[in-house]
Amino acid sequence: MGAEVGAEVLTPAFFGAWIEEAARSVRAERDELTRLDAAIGDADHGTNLDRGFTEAVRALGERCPATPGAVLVLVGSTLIRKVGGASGPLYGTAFREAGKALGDAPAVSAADLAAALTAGVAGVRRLGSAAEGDKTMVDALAPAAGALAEAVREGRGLDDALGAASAAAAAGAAATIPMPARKGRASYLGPRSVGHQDPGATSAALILRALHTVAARW
Amino acid sequence: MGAEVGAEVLTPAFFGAWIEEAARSVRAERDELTRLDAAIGDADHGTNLDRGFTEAVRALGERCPATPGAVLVLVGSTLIRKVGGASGPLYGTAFREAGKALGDAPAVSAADLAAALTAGVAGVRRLGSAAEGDKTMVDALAPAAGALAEAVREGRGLDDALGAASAAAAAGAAATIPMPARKGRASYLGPRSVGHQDPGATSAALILRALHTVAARW
Amino acid sequence: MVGIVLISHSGPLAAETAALAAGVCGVEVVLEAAGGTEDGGLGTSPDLVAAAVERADRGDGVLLIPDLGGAALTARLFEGPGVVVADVPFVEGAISAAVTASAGGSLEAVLAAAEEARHFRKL
Amino acid sequence: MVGIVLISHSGPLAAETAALAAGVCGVEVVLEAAGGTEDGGLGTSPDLVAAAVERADRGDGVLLIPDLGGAALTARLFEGPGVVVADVPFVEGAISAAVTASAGGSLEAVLAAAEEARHFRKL
Ligand SMILES: Nc1ncnc2c1ncn2[C@@H]1O[C@H](COP(=O)(O)OP(=O)(O)O)[C@@H](O)[C@H]1O
Ligand SMILES: Nc1ncnc2c1ncn2[C@@H]1O[C@H](COP(=O)(O)OP(=O)(O)O)[C@@H](O)[C@H]1O
Ligand SMILES: [Mg+2]
Ligand SMILES: [Mg+2]
Ligand SMILES: [Mg+2]
Ligand SMILES: [Mg+2]
Repeated sequence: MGAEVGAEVLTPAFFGAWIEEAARSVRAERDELTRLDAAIGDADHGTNLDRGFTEAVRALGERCPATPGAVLVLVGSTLIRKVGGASGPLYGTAFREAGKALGDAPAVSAADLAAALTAGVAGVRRLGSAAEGDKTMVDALAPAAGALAEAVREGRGLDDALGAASAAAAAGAAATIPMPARKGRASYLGPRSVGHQDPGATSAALILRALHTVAARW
Repeated sequence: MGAEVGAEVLTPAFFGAWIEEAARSVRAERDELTRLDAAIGDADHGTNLDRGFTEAVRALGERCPATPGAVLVLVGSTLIRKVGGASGPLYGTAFREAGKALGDAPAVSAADLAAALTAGVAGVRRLGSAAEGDKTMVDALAPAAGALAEAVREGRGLDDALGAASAAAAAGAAATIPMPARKGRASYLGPRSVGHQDPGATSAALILRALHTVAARW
Repeated sequence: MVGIVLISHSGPLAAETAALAAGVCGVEVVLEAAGGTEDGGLGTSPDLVAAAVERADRGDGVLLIPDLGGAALTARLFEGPGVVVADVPFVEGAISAAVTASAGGSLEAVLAAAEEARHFRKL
Repeated sequence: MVGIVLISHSGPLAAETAALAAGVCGVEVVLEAAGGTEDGGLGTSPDLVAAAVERADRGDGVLLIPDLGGAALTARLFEGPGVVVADVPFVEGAISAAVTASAGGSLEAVLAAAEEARHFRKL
């Protein structure tokens, strides 16, 4: 059942645990992400994100930010500097905007998290000018943010709400398979990008799944 | 007074002497040509042409072509391969087209030379799509070809006719000073190219002057 | 003078394009290359871009020219007052921007020149 | 497969652009670089271009992409049946042409793709 969506139970440690879990799952799926990127990109998405999340975990360990917002801003800044590919500025912006949306609170609620995820997705859209259907990470992030916001509105528990968000992200990632890419490197390939799942949408689903995994044991 | 314009007195040796004289005068003016190219280009026109004409003289010495046409074709091919800048394909095409216009005759007349120069200029225009007034070598070559053709039509002597061609080339080169460049590297500079004499027009005038020099003592 | 930063996935591509554009320009121009990742791999590094923007900033604005979409995203992180991203052909835009910058053009003029490079004919 | 020859005043510029375009393509593509003079200086060498055209010719045509006007003139010397010069943005045209060539496009299609690169947006 987990915590109520209004309760401010999400501490910096929760967000730190999320990033650690995301790093673990990116590491585990690194070769698969790179394989997807080999099909319609330059075969570096797995290595890019593995490097970025490893550095993010290290940075959190060194600096131990005192608020959830500061955790996410530090993660975002680290991803921007370390990823090296298009996904660096994009995920970096997502985490930074989400962190800024959380403000200075020492702990936040699921509702705050929903608002932060929405802000993060808005940042990605603004930076990359991708819309849903363009075969990018937005196709996983936007439905996840929508599902989380809806679950929170319905007053569902944290575990349940993040389960819905994770499921929406996974479905969104799968839905990129038949799309022709309209943004990023894959867009140069035009119709040849059809039939492959977008690497960024796939990693976005992983990161949302990590959030749910951590919430389920919180 | 020199030979009549209809007389076929221009042998391969005459054309070889022309190229040697052109090479000498390009060598003498190398730094000046490069200085002009420094102002509105990349400061290599003198070195480019010096290298090209030196190689052309060497090639003629090695292969001794048997007709005026073959001399000019060999000079053109050598310039194309050795000059390295835009002027290589352009002068190379000029000499090759002029050589082809001369055909297989063992010696040619001033009238033939006039037709050959006209063919050469047409080749330059075709390749570079520059018109008169674009601040290129065409601004020297076209009036020179025109003046030579006219002198030949008027039945003037070889020395006289080539003097007119050389003077027209020099005047054409000087006339490039106030022009803004519309072709070649200098065209990137737009209005900043105004006030400088075009290096290619300048070298074209040198090459025509060399032709007159050689004719005067023929 | 407006500064120009070339942001490429490849270190040598940024550096050679800067050299080519400087060569066409002839006179002095502020052209900085930020290519590749910090360890010399393919990709873009915001830290290298930040350093290049700092070197290129002479007080009259900085134009960022990216090669691909990924470099464009990195470039956009630096957008702000006096720092503008040009979505233009990489080599041709760099040449055109450099010529206008070296002639003392404003940031708007340099951006416009870079945009015009889209329609410049080589033949 | 249509072959592509990148003709630049700079050896590394041609080589890095070829590598970048091949990277975007992913799959096999015939991309040859002909940059600089024979002694490695700035300029273009018809002999290097001739060799590159020969390497790039697999029987389906060759597209030549020059960086500047001087390279375009050198390129035009090789025009003929099955050999076409593209007056397009150097890096963006190379990528676009490479993608279409690697997908088995005809010479006309590869040229058209290179031309479209003029209007491709990075942002
Ligand atoms: N403009 C964009 N908007 C949203 N997402 C994008 C955009 N460009 C690229 N992406 C995402 O980034 C992913 C590729 O990331 P990555 O491989 O790390 O970068 P790169 O393509 O620079 O090598 C794509 O699969 C896509 O989801
Ligand atoms: N398209 C063109 N048509 C006619 N002449 C041209 C053209 N482009 C360049 N030129 C001539 O070439 C000269 C420059 O030659 P050079 O310096 O040897 O080549 P580059 O500009 O490649 O360094 C110019 O001064 C101009 O006269
Ligand atoms: Mg990638
Ligand atoms: Mg990459
Ligand atoms: Mg020059
Ligand atoms: Mg040159």
